Amino acid sequence: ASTLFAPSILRAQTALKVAGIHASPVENAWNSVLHAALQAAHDEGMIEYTFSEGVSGTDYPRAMREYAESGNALIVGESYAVEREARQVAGDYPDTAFLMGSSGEASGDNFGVFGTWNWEAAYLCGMLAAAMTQTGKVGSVGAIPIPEVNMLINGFADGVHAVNPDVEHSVSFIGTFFDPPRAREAGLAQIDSGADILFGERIGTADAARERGIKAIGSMIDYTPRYPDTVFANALWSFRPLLDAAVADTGAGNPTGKNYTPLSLMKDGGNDISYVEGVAPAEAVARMEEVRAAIKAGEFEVPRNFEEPA
Amino acid sequence: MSVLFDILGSVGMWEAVLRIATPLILGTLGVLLCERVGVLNLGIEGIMAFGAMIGWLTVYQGGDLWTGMLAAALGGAAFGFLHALLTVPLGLSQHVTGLGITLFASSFAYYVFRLAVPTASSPPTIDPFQPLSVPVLSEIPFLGPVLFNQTAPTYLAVAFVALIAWGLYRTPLGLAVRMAGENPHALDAQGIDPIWLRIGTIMAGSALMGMGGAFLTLSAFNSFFPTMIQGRGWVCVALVVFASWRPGRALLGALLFALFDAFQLRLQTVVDGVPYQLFLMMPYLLSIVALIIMARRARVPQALMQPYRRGER
Amino acid sequence: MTRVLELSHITKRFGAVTANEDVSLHLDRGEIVALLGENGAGKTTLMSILFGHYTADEGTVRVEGQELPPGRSRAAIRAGVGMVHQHFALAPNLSVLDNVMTGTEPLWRLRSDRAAGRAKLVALSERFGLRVDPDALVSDLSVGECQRVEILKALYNDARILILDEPTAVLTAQEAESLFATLRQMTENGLSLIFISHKLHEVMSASDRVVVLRRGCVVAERRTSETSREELAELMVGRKVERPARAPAVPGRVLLEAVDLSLHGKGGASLHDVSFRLRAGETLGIIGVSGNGQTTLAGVVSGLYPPSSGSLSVDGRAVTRHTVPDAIAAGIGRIPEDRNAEGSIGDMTTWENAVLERIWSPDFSARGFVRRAAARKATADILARYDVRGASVDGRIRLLSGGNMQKLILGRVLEAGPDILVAAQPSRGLDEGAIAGVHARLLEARGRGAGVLLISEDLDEVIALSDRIRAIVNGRLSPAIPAGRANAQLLGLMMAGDWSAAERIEAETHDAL
Amino acid sequence: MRFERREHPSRALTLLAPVGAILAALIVAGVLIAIAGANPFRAYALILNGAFGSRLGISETLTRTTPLILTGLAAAVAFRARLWNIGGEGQFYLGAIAVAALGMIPAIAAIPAPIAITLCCIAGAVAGMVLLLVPLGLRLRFGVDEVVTTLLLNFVALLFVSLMIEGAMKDPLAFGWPQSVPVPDNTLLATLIPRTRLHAGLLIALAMAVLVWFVQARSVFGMRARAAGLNPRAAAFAGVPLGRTLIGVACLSGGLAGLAGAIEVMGVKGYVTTDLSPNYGYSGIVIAMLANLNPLGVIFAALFTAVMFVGADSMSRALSIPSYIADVTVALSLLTMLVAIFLAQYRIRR
Ligand SMILES: Nc1ncnc2c1ncn2[C@@H]1O[C@H](COP(=O)(O)OP(=O)(O)OP(=O)(O)O)[C@@H](O)[C@H]1O
Ligand SMILES: Nc1ncnc2c1ncn2[C@@H]1O[C@H](COP(=O)(O)OP(=O)(O)OP(=O)(O)O)[C@@H](O)[C@H]1O
Ligand SMILES: [Mg+2]
Ligand SMILES: [Mg+2]
Repeated sequence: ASTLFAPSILRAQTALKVAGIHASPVENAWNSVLHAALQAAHDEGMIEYTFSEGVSGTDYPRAMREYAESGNALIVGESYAVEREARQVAGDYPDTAFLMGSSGEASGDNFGVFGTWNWEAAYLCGMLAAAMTQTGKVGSVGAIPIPEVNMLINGFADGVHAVNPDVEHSVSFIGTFFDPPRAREAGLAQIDSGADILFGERIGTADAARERGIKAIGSMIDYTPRYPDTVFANALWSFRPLLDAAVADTGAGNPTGKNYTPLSLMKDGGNDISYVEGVAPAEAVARMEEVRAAIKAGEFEVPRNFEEPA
Repeated sequence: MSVLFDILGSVGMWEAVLRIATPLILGTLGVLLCERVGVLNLGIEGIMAFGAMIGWLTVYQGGDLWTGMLAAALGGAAFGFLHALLTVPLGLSQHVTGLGITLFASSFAYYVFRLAVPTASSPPTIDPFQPLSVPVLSEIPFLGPVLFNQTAPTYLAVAFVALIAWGLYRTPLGLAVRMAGENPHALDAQGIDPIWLRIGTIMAGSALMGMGGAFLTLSAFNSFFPTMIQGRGWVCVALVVFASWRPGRALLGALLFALFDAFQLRLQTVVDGVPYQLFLMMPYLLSIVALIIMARRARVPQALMQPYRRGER
Repeated sequence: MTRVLELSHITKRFGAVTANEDVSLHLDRGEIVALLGENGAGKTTLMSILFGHYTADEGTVRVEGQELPPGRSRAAIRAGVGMVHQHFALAPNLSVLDNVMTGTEPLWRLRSDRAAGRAKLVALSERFGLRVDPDALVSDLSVGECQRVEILKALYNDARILILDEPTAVLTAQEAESLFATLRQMTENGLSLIFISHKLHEVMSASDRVVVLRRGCVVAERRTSETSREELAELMVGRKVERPARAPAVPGRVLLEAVDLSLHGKGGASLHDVSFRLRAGETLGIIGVSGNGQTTLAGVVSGLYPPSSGSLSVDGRAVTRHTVPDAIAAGIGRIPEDRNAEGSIGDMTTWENAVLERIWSPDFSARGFVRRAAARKATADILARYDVRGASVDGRIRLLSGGNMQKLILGRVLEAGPDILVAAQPSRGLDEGAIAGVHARLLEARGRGAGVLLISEDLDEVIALSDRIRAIVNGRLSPAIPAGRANAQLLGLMMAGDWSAAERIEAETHDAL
Repeated sequence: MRFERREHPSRALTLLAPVGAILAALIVAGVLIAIAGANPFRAYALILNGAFGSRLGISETLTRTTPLILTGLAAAVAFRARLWNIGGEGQFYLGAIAVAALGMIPAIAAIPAPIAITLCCIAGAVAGMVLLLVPLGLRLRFGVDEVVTTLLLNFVALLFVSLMIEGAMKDPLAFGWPQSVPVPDNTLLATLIPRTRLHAGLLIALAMAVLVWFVQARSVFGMRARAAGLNPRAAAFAGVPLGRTLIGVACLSGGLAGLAGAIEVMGVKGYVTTDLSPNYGYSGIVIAMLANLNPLGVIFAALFTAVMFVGADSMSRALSIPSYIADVTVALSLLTMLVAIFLAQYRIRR
């Protein structure tokens, strides 16, 4: 864990002590979204942020307890692998607020949860992909088929099929959340089997695409600067709205034991597509923009499908 | 069935084989050297992690790619020296020291990495080795792109196989190395100090392991992150037994293992309903089967895992 | 005469033990010096210092007038010293040529000149009559051949001074004889030799001069022509030693009977239709060149492996299960061929080694747990009764010398009061004093009515201890001859597979089977 | 320079050496901490405080000690007999998944807790045994080196667990997250200190250490196992049934590692995931060696390792330095400890 050495004078007196516990290294896209948001809030003086990364399931509850005991007001992290124990810890420390990435429900007054819902953006990306494939085949590389990952990949596939039902979509899972070289190999395998647009739910996929000179779509964070000629669209997810809400609730003494996920919706600014102008055909972009506007206006709902994609 | 042939017939897969095999080739050669001189080196997993990190960091800080490779080799050698110091003159248990080195080298690598790159929000990247097409040869259909369109370190790894085979079987030094692994007393009786020879060879082997790790960050991929070795080092330890401690067979074993891996990744995209874990298990299970087949023919270095202390019985 | 080697005032201590104290020794060109002494007298240590394997605490080594730097084998080799170690220093997985060439070329040379190496090796082996196949794997060689490789290794390094540490301990009489003939020839070629041996007849026949060490000090130096076996034995041990004499046998009932025992493919040599009888109160000696099935025969009788066919009965009862505990329970006591590799577990304590083979008996365990007090008491008794020196009940057994280890093994076997005793190479590597002790114990067991199956390569020993003698050749047993009719020549014929004379004698003596 | 074994190492040295080792490890770790910009002396205080300074610290340290004792015993038992079981990690996971599988049988939830817990322990131990018997069988039958096979089987076991918790044993209520169905409440081990994770598994582990010590030091089996390990040829000559003895050793060793996994599920987590073990299996090997393969020593070696980790991990959070320092500190202290134990047994001579 490293504190950011922002000059403390600049910091507001009321800066909330917030701890982040990351199960993966903070380079992992998902964690990096949280980490970046927390860091930004720290730099703004809104919170005082410390974190641990690469915390295994066995150590996770201890880290939670330690941070709770050392006076953090809000603890942000992910309880996916430790749902039961995390709620137990929250029960043991009722004065600390918890905001956990979780597939489960909030619990008690102080255990809030959120999901990673950028599937709407993935749907929009799929629409672009369908218009661009030459081989009629697109591929996704995922981590492990858990509901949120499934939803994301299904969202992408639905977007593809909404534009062209004949395009084939294939998926491979790498069996772990963080192994970029493996994701890259999986991507290459997809390309070898004919895919010419890759949806990289995991980092590493775009490297395969770049190597073979095809296009790729990123997820969670903006991969375009990193792969300028390869990644033409990203299904972005933002943690800031969630964090701000939780910090506000904590600061105000409101109960935080609720589900913050809705703040991930596109209409709340929680997820969105970013794309490079001029790559996808103009009419495809136009059609996509229509749907995007509809989603934002609440007129169109992208289907949510948590089943493992075939 | 035809799907299988499609996969096996694709250039991409075979190209991937050589690429996936490269770190395994380097690591296996490293283990092979250590074991040939009589010392088990379970530190490989950590040494590869450190090599991956220090190689990448060197390039990230502005060094060129080959300087990165060199740094990885030196870093590997340094941990090899530590392992050698503990297992050779002190004669500590080689399993335990090796596991200790793995824990130390990997956590040290992550620590240094995090200190050097404190606030990354996506893994910082470098420009990795690019494939180097060998003129003319790479034009050969199928074989050309598979064999002659790899990155420089891959060619280097294959060259090391030949070099080490030559060294072990054709030079006086190689004979001494083999003797140290078979009977250090005999070597000592011929006036060569097994202690120094073992230390030196372990360092050389560990340097290769470090380079194997660096291949992952400098060629196979372009950034470093913790836990990236993912058991590749352990696989090398198995491959050496599979290879009966011979460099040529080590190359074969690494290629075979990589073949399974490349194949299963591609199989996954076309075969439905079979859990991916079964595919992932395949290389390990097949390695065990191979070990059973090879076990009778394998010639274990007789002094493997036996510390040599002068004048102690 | 030119003095080629001079050791002056060598002292060497290991912790509290002084292995060598103020030892001075010299060697002239073309001379053969025998170094004699009890187990642990410091012979190997002294030679190791000369060879640079150990560093002396005090004293110097000069070769041809030049002082050798201490602790540097390489310098010793360069100066022309070659050493053949007590325990072979060979790599079994490598070829003869590899073993010989290791370390002989500059390490950093890019190419090993194997053709030249082979030529040199072949030339040497022809010149000195030491035949070996350069490409054979050492693991495929017999002990005698290994010995030759060891000597060739030294010669290959252009040794002018050759040191042989117990070179004949594992050789047969013939092999030893031809070895000494070769050595003799070498001295004529200008080599000088020091050899260590416990076998007085070798010392008497092969050396020019004898140096006797006792407790690390030189106690005597004699020209061989001016001394006798008896004097040397006494000088070595510090008192008069005599091997015990054998009283006439009083054979009783048949204790052990083997009928058509065969065993194939157990790694070692196989057995073919081996039949013999062993009676109470007699010793049956089995002689043979190693590799002919002696070890296998001992193993079968000891319960280590079941025969593939044939039967074995003990005291009239057929043995159906061939396991070690069964053998021991049936009253078979076993003295292993190799006391370090087979007879003891170096890192276990003396008491554990003493009771391990009978740990299943109610004397030493109850309900799966070891009766430590009883076991330690029994061990203490053995140590006292069999005069095992240098051992403590709870100390690691590794620290025992060969002779004392053998006494302990004898103790643990004989204390169980076995009816049958299988003694394989019981005095290998032991000094005169220790041999006399072992022989006395074996005769004592026979005297109280046990049957002794003595398996040995030492003809003197077999003649001295046995009532009847058979040879084993290629897994087959020769006819038995009474010890009274045995002589070196007859036994040599028997070991070579020529059994006509033996058959005649067997028929004459009517001592069928 | 060479090393000469002391036949009777002095007691003072034997006690002082570990202290020196810890000091050396802390000095090196201190340099690394200083490089990260923190004060090493504060760090030392925080390590102690993190491991012992609070109810939380003590309970966490002991919670972590529990599986380490068991995997340490597993390695010690096997290594004594020169059975190089590097597969503790895989055996741990199989033990864990076996408990989860047993827990899925409805009848288990209906029987009294002590019986259910006993059954679970047995299931875990048997699963661990089976995984070690495979490589042992390969060694006895084909002569395959078990260092490599046990190592490889770790991956197979982990993938098997992953297969199970994503397939047949997946918890339908876990939101698709790959984890096993939780074990029934009556199989959960009692908490020793309220509002902490410390559970009755610690007592089981301690009891096992004493039991294993007794078996090793006093039983015929223990003596035979040691003999078989130290010199198989001589052991065979003395009538030790090598195959059977090794099978017994494998059962004990694999069983202990499997038990460790079972207890971790029943005491800490309640269900199985693929990150149940932060290398408990591998750490066990180092712990066994620190304890000189002595089962009672394993308790202290495990405690030491847990203290170093929990303390250093907590320190890294308190000082905001990279949390990897915890593993660095543990690794350093293990290595220096090994050297210290060696030096206490040998003297250096010129
Ligand atoms: N490596 C060693 N460490 C400690 N002490 C040793 C060592 N080697 C020899 N000694 C001591 O030196 C003494 C002499 O041993 P050495 O091996 O030279 O006897 P030896 O005369 O060769 O005996 P043998 O005839 O049985 O071969 C022994 O009593 C022993 O105490
Ligand atoms: N490492 C050691 N430390 C202390 N003393 C030793 C050591 N090794 C051997 N000794 C001592 O050396 C003496 C001779 O040992 P050694 O093994 O040479 O006997 P040996 O009769 O030559 O055996 P063998 O018949 O097998 O050749 C013994 O008194 C023994 O106590
Ligand atoms: Mg000697
Ligand atoms: Mg001797």
